[in-house]
Amino acid sequence: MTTDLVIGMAGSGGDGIVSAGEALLSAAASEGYHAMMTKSFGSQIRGGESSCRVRLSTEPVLNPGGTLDVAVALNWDDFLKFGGELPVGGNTVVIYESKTGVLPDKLPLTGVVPAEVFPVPLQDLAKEFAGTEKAKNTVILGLLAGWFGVGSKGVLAGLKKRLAKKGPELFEANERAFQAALRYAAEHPLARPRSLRAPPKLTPKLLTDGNDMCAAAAIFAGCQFFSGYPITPSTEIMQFMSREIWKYGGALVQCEDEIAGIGAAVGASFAGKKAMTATSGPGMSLKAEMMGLATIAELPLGVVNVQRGGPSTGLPTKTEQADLFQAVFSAHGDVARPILAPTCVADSFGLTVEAFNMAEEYQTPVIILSDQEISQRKETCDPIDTAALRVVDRLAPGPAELEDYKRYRFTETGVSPISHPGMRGGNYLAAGIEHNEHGDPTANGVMHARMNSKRFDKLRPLQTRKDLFKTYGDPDAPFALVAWGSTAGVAREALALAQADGLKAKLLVPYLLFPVATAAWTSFFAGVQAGLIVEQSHQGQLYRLLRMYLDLPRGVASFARSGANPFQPKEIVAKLRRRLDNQRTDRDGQPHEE
Amino acid sequence: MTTDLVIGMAGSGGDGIVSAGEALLSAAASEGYHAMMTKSFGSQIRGGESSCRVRLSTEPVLNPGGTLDVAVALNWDDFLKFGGELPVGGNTVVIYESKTGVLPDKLPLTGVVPAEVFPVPLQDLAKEFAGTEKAKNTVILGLLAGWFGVGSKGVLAGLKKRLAKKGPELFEANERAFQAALRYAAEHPLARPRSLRAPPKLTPKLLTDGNDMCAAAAIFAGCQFFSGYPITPSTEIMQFMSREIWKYGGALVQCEDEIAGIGAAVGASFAGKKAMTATSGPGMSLKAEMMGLATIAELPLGVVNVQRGGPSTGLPTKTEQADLFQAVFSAHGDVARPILAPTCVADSFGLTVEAFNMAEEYQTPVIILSDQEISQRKETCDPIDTAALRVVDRLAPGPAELEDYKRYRFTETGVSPISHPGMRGGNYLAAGIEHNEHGDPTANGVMHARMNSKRFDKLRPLQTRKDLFKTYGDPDAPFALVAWGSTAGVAREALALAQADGLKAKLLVPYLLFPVATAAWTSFFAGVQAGLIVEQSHQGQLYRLLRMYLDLPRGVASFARSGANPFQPKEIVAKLRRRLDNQRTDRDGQPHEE
Amino acid sequence: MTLTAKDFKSDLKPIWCPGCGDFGVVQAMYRALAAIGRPPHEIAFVSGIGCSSRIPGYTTAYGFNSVHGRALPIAQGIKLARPQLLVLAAGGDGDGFSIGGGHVPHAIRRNMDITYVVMDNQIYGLTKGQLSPTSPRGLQTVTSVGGSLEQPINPLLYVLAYGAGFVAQGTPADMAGLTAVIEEAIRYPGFAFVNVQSPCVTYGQENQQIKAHREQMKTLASLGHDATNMAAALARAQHYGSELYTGVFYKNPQPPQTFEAQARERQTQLGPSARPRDRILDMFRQQ
Amino acid sequence: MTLTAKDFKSDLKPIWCPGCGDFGVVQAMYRALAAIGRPPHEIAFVSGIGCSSRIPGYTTAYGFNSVHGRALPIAQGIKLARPQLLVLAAGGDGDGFSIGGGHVPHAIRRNMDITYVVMDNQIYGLTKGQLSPTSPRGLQTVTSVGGSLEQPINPLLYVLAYGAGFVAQGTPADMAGLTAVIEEAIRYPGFAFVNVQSPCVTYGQENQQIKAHREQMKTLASLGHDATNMAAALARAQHYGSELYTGVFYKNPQPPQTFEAQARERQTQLGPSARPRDRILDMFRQQ
Ligand SMILES: Cc1ncc(C[n+]2csc(CCOP(=O)(O)OP(=O)(O)O)c2C)c(N)n1
Ligand SMILES: Cc1ncc(C[n+]2csc(CCOP(=O)(O)OP(=O)(O)O)c2C)c(N)n1
Ligand code: SF4
Ligand code: SF4
Ligand SMILES: [Mg+2]
Ligand SMILES: [Mg+2]
Repeated sequence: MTTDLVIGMAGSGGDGIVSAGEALLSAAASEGYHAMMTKSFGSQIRGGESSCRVRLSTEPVLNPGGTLDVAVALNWDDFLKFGGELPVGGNTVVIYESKTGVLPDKLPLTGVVPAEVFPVPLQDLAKEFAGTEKAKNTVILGLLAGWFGVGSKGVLAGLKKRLAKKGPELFEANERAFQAALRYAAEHPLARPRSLRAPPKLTPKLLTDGNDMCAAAAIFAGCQFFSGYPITPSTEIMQFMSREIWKYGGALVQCEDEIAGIGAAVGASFAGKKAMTATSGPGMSLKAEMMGLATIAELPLGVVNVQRGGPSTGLPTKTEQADLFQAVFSAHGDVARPILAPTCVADSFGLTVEAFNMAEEYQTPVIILSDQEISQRKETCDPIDTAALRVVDRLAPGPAELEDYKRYRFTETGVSPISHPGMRGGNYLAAGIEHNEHGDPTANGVMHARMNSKRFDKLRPLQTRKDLFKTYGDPDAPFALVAWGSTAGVAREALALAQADGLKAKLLVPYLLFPVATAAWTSFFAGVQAGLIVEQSHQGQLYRLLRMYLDLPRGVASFARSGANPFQPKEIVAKLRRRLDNQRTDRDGQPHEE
Repeated sequence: MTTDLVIGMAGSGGDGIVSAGEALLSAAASEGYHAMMTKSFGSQIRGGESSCRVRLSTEPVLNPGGTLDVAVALNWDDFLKFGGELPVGGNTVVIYESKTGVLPDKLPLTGVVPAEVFPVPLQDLAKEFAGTEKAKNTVILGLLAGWFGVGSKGVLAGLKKRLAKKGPELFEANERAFQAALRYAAEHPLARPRSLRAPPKLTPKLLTDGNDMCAAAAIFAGCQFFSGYPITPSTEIMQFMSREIWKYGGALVQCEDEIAGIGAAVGASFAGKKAMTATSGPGMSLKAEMMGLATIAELPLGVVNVQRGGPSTGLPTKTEQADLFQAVFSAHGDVARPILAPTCVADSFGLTVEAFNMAEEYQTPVIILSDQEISQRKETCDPIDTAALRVVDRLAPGPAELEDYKRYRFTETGVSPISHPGMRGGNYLAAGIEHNEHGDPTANGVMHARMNSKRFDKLRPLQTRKDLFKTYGDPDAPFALVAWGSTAGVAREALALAQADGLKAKLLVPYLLFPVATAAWTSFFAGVQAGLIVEQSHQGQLYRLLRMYLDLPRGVASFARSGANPFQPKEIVAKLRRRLDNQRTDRDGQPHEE
Repeated sequence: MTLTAKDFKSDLKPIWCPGCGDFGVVQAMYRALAAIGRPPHEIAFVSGIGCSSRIPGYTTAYGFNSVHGRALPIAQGIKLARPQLLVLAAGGDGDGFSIGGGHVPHAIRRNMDITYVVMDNQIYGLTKGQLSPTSPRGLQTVTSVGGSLEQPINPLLYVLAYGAGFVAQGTPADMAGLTAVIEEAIRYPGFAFVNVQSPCVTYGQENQQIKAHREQMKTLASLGHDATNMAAALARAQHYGSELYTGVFYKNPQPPQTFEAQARERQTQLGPSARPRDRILDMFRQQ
Repeated sequence: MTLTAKDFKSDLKPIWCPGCGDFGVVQAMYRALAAIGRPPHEIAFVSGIGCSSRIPGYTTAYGFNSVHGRALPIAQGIKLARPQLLVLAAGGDGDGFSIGGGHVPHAIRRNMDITYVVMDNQIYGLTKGQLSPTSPRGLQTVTSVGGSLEQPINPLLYVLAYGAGFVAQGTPADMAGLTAVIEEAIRYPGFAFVNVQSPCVTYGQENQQIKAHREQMKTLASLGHDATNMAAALARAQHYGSELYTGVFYKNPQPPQTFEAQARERQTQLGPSARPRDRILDMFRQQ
């Protein structure tokens, strides 16, 4: 019996590998497991190689996992194209299509001897019992149910529901294929059985991906306007909105480009509505000028950047965390805007609500800096208590204020009550030009300095926010990890590993990346002797950003590498260990950065 | 007698104040003085208030100066609109139009008693001797010549040349007005004479502004392509190119927007030509995506950003240094490009040539980060020895290499020989998508990491460049100033003041802002106890940038404020002093940043 | 309370050069708005950047003097977010047809009820006299020292090709006519475009000044032009640059439904199927 | 050495879906280029981003698969920098007329000798099936779940209004015709536009597939269309979306001078007045 199972499958586009994964995932969710699924495709638009990884566990799943427990290859050519994304190890059970003619002891896996190998006549079983090759993926699901005890109930229930419209025959054919596979598994038992333990209790789970979660949160937070331009891997947010936003009295417009995408949202915000745009790196680059406009005009705005591999078009379908610098610094002039980064599907909800709240409270664009992995992976989540979440609306001017309305009145907080067209007496001129308190254009240096201060000072309260940080492990531990975004899930597993390994370590996961909340960081780093800031970018962007505002302990270094090369918990621990050794031998030197 | 004279003049648009300034400037240049002129206008497009400051000296002029030695007001309303830009002090000689009816002891200058005050019937003198009010500005020039000994020869010689085409009458009328003013000055002598000393020797000077200097340098460096979109204060670069580039076999296209502006230049560079675009903050924001494309495609490119007040449209006619973050960090993904900042008109030449050389050598866009003040102020410069400057061309593949050409071949330097369309055998695919050595698209994480490393590593040699830094003062001094761009000229004067004041201080002026050349910085900061990084931005952007890559001495702080509020040498010294005091009383605390 | 032109004039002093055509445009705007009678706070007036784009600040409406070329995206966002507002957009020839040119066809095909006024002076005024997309071929400016090498664009023909429901032209040389077309444009229930030949006295060409306009002007009405005839409109529009026609080139006699009206329908239709906001997550629930 | 279609085919394996119309387009391109006879290294082929924009990589020319919507600015830079090159640009309907739509009129009015091929499939292929600017009104896609609310654009009418000297349409359903218009476009000495109805088999509409094209197609030649008649071209172009006309809509019988030819003239004329590069600073010398 095991508590955690990582299954990787690959085939060619028509093989239905991904829908098998989805069926397994939702079966597992309905059976009460925690589960996560990621997909990966070749560059072919259709019909190329495709793969998925499904991780199932009785404990919360923090990341897609490393080496596979179970590898399913519909053909070896396709499987091998995924290389490091589907790593087979000495502990892996390999299941593959026997039609490939590959002998079990001649698998094309260099330097690896899997634990067990099963060539299975997948296609033949499908044809024989379901009457169609297409049922291959149902056969696979049956095998997985038989060998690993996952989805034995859920898969068929799910299939029944999904195929309901197409008449009973199709379902029955699939059911036969499934049963046949179960029998096949029973007849060819694993040498070392490893069924997944039953989940401790059956809590009904939510199942979705980061993009849908983010879009749903926006609606919850009161967003009534979406405008944007499609781009992988953020398009699903617009697609969700296209289905849902109308229901909430809102509207959506697919714009001609990303500039218009944010422009229309800026207009809607000026008109007094909560508005949102979503994009990925290239789109963010195009939105830079408008971000600056929203900043100087002090207009609330939710802006999602689902990071993918860069620079330029880069690696559009792979994840990376290299847009942080852009998030913080893009647009000319002195501009600042809050940057929030979710770390998984579940926390995308609360964090998106937080982003809309911040936008409204501080009258500023806020960037939700997601990444491809979070946004497109599907995950089970425990139910979220929406009643515990507050929803903030922008400060409106009172009747007295509207008698002689100053849109940009200097206030103690730096936040001035904001009107919108339609509000009598609130008339003002919004502009990209520097302005005085009334909003009238000015080129006066003194006024400019005061307005700059106003725009920065109003964000000050964020610097003392501690709630947007999570610490794991012993708060007094001398060894530290920091990780953000999708890397946080790997780091949490690394922390557990390190602790199991006897290391006194802790982990900080920041959700608020900018402004740098010095209070939270300083208290975390107090007493830290050595540590790593782990992130998927070439430059180690968070590490550099922190240095701007904090004096990091000398032993804290960057552990960063380009995207599309996911970290493994083990290597993080190994790196941390090496760091400690360096610290000891190299007391007086400069900190080593890697 | 004096060695330095700061003259400020203001009037309304039609008064010819600015052309008076220009005449004085070129007269002074021809007489061998060092001189500098800045202009400032009201928001009115035409016919509003206008002003200029002219600083003349026997020594090199480093900045436009502070409190005026001579103030000329054609009318007080307009003069006062310039406030802090034309400060009158106890040492100022005030000359104004007596027609204004203002009494000499009732000047509308609060809290200031100028040294001497001369109401002069400027208009009447002009009418009487030249027959037209328009000669008012010639009268002013005559007065300045009479009282301060500047331009007595040069002004008339210049006028003669300029008016040559319009027949002798016009010149003669102006000559009469000038002479009358000279007599007027002789009849109303200064109580405390302060003629400008004659220049030590008459070296023929160059006279121009930063934009023209930059454009001329581009041509010198071999630039044959310019594309861009007009924007203040960079448009003069395009305007220069529109006159000149054709002569050098080059071409110019005024594009429909800044994206096309850089796009066409990227195309020209791909085609093997040295290409350039120039813009200001808003334009840079729009170019972000293309900057990333040029980076990943490894195409040389000269990009000028003449900074103006931001964010957004901001203060288009005022200077600021707040686009540094944008220069370094804009565009998504891990990108890096060299950033060079000139500090005056003269060094704009060599630095622009350097920028083109770097672009060619490292196959990268290079940003020339100028600012409104440098770009639009006119300055005398000593002749530049162009023979001492090298011009670099990109590395071309040899015939052997073209047999099996790999555009992005991994080399030791990270620089791969580059072909261009028209070159047989060099055919390749340039792209924004990540690529392998051949240029073929890839989504492979390992290849991505290697290519990222290549793109960053090739810039490494820049980190050890020391020639792009200038140190002033005692290299071992414990107190330090750092200033870049147009602020450097003020800092140089501040250093002199500090030294005269007995402070052991030095100044570093960096021309290469990014990559942070750690060697140069570290050696400058060695032994520094306290210091200031002086810059015109709200955030203190260079200070923050340095912190990313360097451990600054604890006593080094940021002295930064928003643009359109120029620093004065005195206040820099005062701030440095306060810093030292803080250091002394507050030994164990965190460094104070202001 | 009836509104007069004065009610739409703000206290901000125009930065325009004395004699600039834009003074006439803003005057015509005041008058047209007075005739329409919506109070200023129900009007949102968006522009980009340029001399002309200063215009919203000179009115008492809610103004948005945004960034160069982006008036239309912002205006559409406003209109779609709050359809009951009267939404105006304005700017220069460069703002609208150079940097902003990519937004025009899409604004038109979306057909929101927005009136877009371009103040066409065939030059870049604010940046001091560079080539504009409507500058005639061969024009010498500071960025085209030897003369421009490009064919100018034809804003009237473009917007007709884009399918605009209302296309007109005016000049401040004929204030009554200008006021009338602006008013008619605002009243047109859909996207309306007005090209105003608004002279730049400082950088503009001699033959593009008010005086010249008075001589060149031909009202389309006087030519018997049928504004419901698209082919005739296309034919007349081809003369942009050589003839100064004023009045309405085209007005769709059967204005199609606006985007915002369709949006409203969709909202009404789908609204009842909305889950309560605080139960939106139920859609992700398994079993 | 005469060149054949094969000489223009690269080793890169297309990522296109089996049956995608773009296979036909690249084939036609190979053949047209072979007929033209310029060697691959004298050709620069620029595109934006999209399924269709992958096309330069599948040829042996110098390719530039740039960023979304920016093929034309880059192509113009190349052409002006090195006029002797044969410059091609290509991309999708979204690339060309949505995000890149602002560049089209200006590329056309500059009139460089560039051939621009739009592979129009009325959908966003690469991003998996969102609305494109040429998608018909009411089309249901993942971003227009209830059906699109916008009028589609008309690429043919637009480029005619922009003043393009050569405007044609083709479909891979007629390979000979497609090859012929591409070849003729390349031979046209000025900016040439070819709209290719290139079906997306994966996300496209049923009635926009090769089979349907075969039935819908009408060659303009068979209709007696006079390609030198602009009014006729405008009239025919109006039917975009309802009729599938193929062949040349318009070809200017008197092609105006190209931008690069004028540039060459200017260089020749001004060259002699150049100061030597190393003495350029003399222009700033006082006395
Ligand atoms: C992104 C950006 N690019 C360029 C500019 C500079 N700029 C301001 S207005 C303008 C053009 C003005 O011409 P037009 O739109 O015709 O308006 P006009 O001043 O003639 O009324 C330009 C290029 C800018 N502010 N922002
Ligand atoms: C700046 C930017 N925005 C968006 C995208 C995402 N994107 C890539 S291709 C494309 C549209 C594809 O449609 P089309 O141009 O019609 O080409 P097709 O794939 O249909 O051939 C989009 C939106 C991008 N890569 N860059
Ligand atoms: S520059 Fe021209 S457009 Fe601008 S305000 Fe002056 S006259 Fe009007
Ligand atoms: S998605 Fe459509 S356009 Fe893209 S390759 Fe497939 S068939 Fe062609
Ligand atoms: Mg204009
Ligand atoms: Mg398409």
